[in-house]
Amino acid sequence: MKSTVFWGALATIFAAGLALTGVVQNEYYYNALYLILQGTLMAVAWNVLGGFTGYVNFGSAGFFALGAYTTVALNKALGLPLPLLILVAGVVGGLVGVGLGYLTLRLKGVYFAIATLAMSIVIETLVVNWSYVGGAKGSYMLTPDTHLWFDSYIQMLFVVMLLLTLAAVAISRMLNSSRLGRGLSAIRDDEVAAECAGVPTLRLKLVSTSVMGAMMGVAGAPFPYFVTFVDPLSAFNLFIAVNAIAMPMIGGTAHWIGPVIGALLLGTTQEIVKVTISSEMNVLIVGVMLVAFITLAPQGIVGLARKLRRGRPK
Amino acid sequence: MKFRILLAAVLTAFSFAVAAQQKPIKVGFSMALTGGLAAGGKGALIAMEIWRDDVNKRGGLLGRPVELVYYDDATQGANVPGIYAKLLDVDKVDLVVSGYGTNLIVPAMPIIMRKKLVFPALFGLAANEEFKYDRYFQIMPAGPDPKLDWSRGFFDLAMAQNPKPKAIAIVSADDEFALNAAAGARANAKKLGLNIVYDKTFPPATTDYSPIVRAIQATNPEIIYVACYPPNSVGIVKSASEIGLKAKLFGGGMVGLQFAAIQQNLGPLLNNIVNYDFWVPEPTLTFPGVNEFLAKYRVAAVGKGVDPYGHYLPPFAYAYLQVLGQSVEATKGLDHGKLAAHMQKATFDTVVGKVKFGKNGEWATTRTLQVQFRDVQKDNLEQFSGPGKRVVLYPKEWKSGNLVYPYKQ
Amino acid sequence: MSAELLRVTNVGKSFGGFVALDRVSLRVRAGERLGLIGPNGSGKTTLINCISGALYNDVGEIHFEGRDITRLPPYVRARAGIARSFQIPKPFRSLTVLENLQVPLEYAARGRAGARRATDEALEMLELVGLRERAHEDSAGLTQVDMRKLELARAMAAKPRLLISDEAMAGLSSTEVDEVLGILRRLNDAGITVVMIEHIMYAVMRFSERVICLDAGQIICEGTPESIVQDAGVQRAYLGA
Amino acid sequence: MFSADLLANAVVAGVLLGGFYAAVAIGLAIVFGQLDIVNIAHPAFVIVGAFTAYILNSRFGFDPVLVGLLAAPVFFIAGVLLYRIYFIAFERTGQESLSGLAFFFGVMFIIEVSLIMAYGVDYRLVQADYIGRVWSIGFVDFPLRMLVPFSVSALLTAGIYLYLSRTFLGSAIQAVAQDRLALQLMGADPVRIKQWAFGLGIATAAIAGSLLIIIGPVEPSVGRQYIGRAFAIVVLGGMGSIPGMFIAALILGIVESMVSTFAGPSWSPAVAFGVLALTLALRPAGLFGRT
Repeated sequence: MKSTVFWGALATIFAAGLALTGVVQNEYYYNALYLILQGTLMAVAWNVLGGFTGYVNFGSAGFFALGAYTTVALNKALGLPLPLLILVAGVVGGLVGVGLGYLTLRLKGVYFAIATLAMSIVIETLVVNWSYVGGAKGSYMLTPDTHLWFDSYIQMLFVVMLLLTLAAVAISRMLNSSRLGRGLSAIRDDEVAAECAGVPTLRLKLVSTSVMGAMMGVAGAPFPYFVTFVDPLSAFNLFIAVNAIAMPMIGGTAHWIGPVIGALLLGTTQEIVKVTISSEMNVLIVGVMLVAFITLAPQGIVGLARKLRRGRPK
Repeated sequence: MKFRILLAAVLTAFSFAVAAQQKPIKVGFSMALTGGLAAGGKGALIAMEIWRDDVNKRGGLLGRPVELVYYDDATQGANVPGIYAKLLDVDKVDLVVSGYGTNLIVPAMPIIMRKKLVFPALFGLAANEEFKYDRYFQIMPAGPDPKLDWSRGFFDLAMAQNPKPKAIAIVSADDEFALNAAAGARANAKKLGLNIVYDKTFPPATTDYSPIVRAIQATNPEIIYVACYPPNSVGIVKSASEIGLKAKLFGGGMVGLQFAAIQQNLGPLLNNIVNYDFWVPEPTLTFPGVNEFLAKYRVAAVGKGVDPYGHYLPPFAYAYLQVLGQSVEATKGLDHGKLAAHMQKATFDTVVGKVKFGKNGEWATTRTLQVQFRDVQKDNLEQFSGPGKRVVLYPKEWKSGNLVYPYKQ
Repeated sequence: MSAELLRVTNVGKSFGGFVALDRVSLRVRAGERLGLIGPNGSGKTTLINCISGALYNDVGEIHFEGRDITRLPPYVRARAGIARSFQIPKPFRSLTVLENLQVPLEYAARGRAGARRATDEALEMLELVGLRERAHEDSAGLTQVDMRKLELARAMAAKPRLLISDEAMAGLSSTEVDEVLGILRRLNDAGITVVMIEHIMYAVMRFSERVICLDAGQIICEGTPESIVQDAGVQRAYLGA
Repeated sequence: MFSADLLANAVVAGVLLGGFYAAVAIGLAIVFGQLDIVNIAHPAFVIVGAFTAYILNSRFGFDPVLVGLLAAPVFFIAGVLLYRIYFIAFERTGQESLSGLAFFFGVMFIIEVSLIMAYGVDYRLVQADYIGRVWSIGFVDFPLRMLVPFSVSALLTAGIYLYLSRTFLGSAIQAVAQDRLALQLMGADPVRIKQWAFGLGIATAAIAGSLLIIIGPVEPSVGRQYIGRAFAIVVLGGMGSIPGMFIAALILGIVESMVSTFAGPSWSPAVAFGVLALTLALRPAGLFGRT
């Protein structure tokens, strides 16, 4: 995709989002869209490390919760405004991401994946035992009265989330289709060979883990305002981690557009299923779609499309 | 065509038929039909459907049939705001009630408050403490000061003994409900000057409870207050029996001991445990309508994977709709301001007895029961359907027996 | 011509109890063509892993152009001018053939690459190894032979001063071997020092100015190709005695 | 509050708990440790085992352990079939690492939701005579509810260990992981060996599940709690070493029990996973692994 087309598309989507808030009042749609966007942002974030760099993170929910709890803690301590909270949550997520990046020095493949799982559990235990942010009891976040020129707070949150997601997509595209992106791909394919080709693998991996961590922290930051009540159960929800993996896998992990497609497809399906059939089906759909896609189309929708375009099945 | 008009004219004479033809009154809510609280949520839904059928059989509300509109929140708070937004903006429901449990009530509050709706709520512990919303009405009979009232009876019973016990252990699971219950117990204990010798929490996903029970025992408490959810309760009761836990009063805030399947499995291990409850089939609590309701519930519950007797939550799920329905009839309309004003001052006759709300939307007086398990036999489900197995000790007006003290296994 | 490019001093490496390299010392002159031979498990690959930085040696030092590189990470060595190919080809499987060359051009050779576009240079190198028409194919789909060529081309794309070729010719036909030898020879003519590890004796003998033979982690002899063939130790190491 | 009595009982409780953990982890020690297949759905199979025990126990009064043994062959077949799918879709095409992981993730969810749809989310329990009984030696108690799972697990571990080290197929399984050449020399087909081993790993889940439901109530998603622990144990035990796995399981059990008794139970998960993270950071090959 050409750069001008890409930026034009982003601007159009954002403008459309803004226009929507002027036309549609119905809060339900903003709630649903918010969750879909949150999923997209998480999927894009996961893919920076998992897709581009080849390190599987099972602990996405931990990073998401870091963002959410940064909001809770700082709101309580200093009463910071939302943009600042998002910024700090990004920094916190990024810093923990750097820590995770150093783990890759010693841990590859499955070991790394398990370490992220362990890390998420350790963070959760810390939060559970940290009474300042409510511990296991959870914490309330009263919705602020101000919501700029929007009709309701959820409209504003939706626009904020849209902006964040578009920014993440832009960053992800930048990482993917550049010299940096080729370096990350080289790491994913063969770390030793990458080093020998002059790729500073540790530095690139640190970039990758910190960008992922920051994006996930950012994704979690507005969450307390969205649900108004955060407890470890909701913030460290396994479903968040699963979606973050499933969406890119379904969409295709190699290309930046993959997680976006996967997230829109899976996220929309989930929101529809939620209000039509039951939520058991919701989980089942994730499971079945995930299994079906990776067995039948291991390169995801993007890979499938590419194959079709080339017209030679392999 | 003529025939149809004629028929319609004839039928208008019957309110039932009118109800059937008029636009229904929609009651919307989210409910935990999957996820951690689904067992309770499904039982609540059965009760709510019984209420709908009962009301519609009598001709509906204001002559209009009642329809329930609900979505599964999957026991995930993040789903709740969207569900209520959909109920209100897309489904255009007339009335809303809450889902089951604090975590699923609270996320609905902002939107409900913004639209100034009456909000009868189902089993949230002190869920209105932060919001202080004046149209929130909690059907769970915790009492005006929910956290303290939750364990007040337990402590009153202890302090009525001679000699008065001195040392107490408080242990709770790391989750929202249990920690609040434990915080209330802690406050009560401090107020009474008890010596808290053990005060710790444990992860809800604990496999083996014997190290915890043993550590408690090592501090030699006379009273042990436990707050936790069903799997923890089962583990703790089993470990306590295996280790031979010695205490004078044991129990308090264990969720799960109210459910028939768990009662059947634990059997005699339950004997003499004192635990909270909200309704038990004791003669002092046979309110008008409750037995009829439970009979219907028992039939409806078969094969649904819910509690077969439904003593704990379902009567209250029925009652919070009764409160709403009675208010609609009393105010003859769906004006939320009038409904709220009525709920704030009226006393309601429900299957769980007379209900009167206090200022913060909680029951004006607590009816958190403390019951003691007695003569429980091994592997017998039927025994819990009737009286005598869970004797009400507190509050005094509902008392059906005396405390066996000290606790013996 | 006699300036020293690489100096390996007393380098040792062991895995658990197994001593893979036992205090090996050697020097490579700038512009030299050095052959490295030895039976399987003699420590050849371990040695070049230590030189390229894929492994760190337990003892000893490695100097490149007079600079101590013993503890430097591989990518720094690559940027300093050490490039290698792998015995088992390790292409970047998700990238195209062309992109495989872009990686070293953009990283290892960065700053030394001149103003030309990386893709043009990469295409040129592919031309050289005969992979030009496959430039836009997925590297994962290449044949074994083409993968070996790609492996070599990728090492070249790092614009090295020292190129270490680890069995680049295994499995190639004799005309292909000659082709590869020609490429290496041309690189050498352009001033690049080449260390070649090879089992195909014909190739080693034809290409090398000097040959070093390793066995059981030690250098057992060193000399011109002709003298090496005569060496009793080499014969014992190869034929087993 | 520190006393010899408390200490002894904490250690015993930890050993018993760890023994049970070993039953959950042993299948993974084979499948993940030996075959390098990241079967994250293993705990979900354990839950299926627990539900099988529940159904046959509540309907016919069968002893849960007996059910576990009876169900093991069925699980074995299920494991073989699952491996066929896995092999065809991933191993054959060299996609196993990332896609394989996601595949088992999906399988886990499908199992979990299917169980929920069939049985709801209610906690299920079993009845057996030994549940609730205690053997005491001096001041140390051995609740049979924990001792039975420990013993069955110890026997299972010993059995698997002997099987792997003493039989032809067993050594072939170990060769699959370590020495492909030896495998070829033995004339064994690696795919069939792996299929057999995977089936064996899943079969142990039937037994582990029956032990789980003896210890406490089970609902379809409790399996998730054991994912981290089971993998931690296999990694700590040195990937595929059966004795190492057992010792690692005991260590984890003892650490959790000691923290619960003397520090505060709410810290036990952090300590347990801290041990894992530390081990991974300092000694990735595990406590007993080959370096």
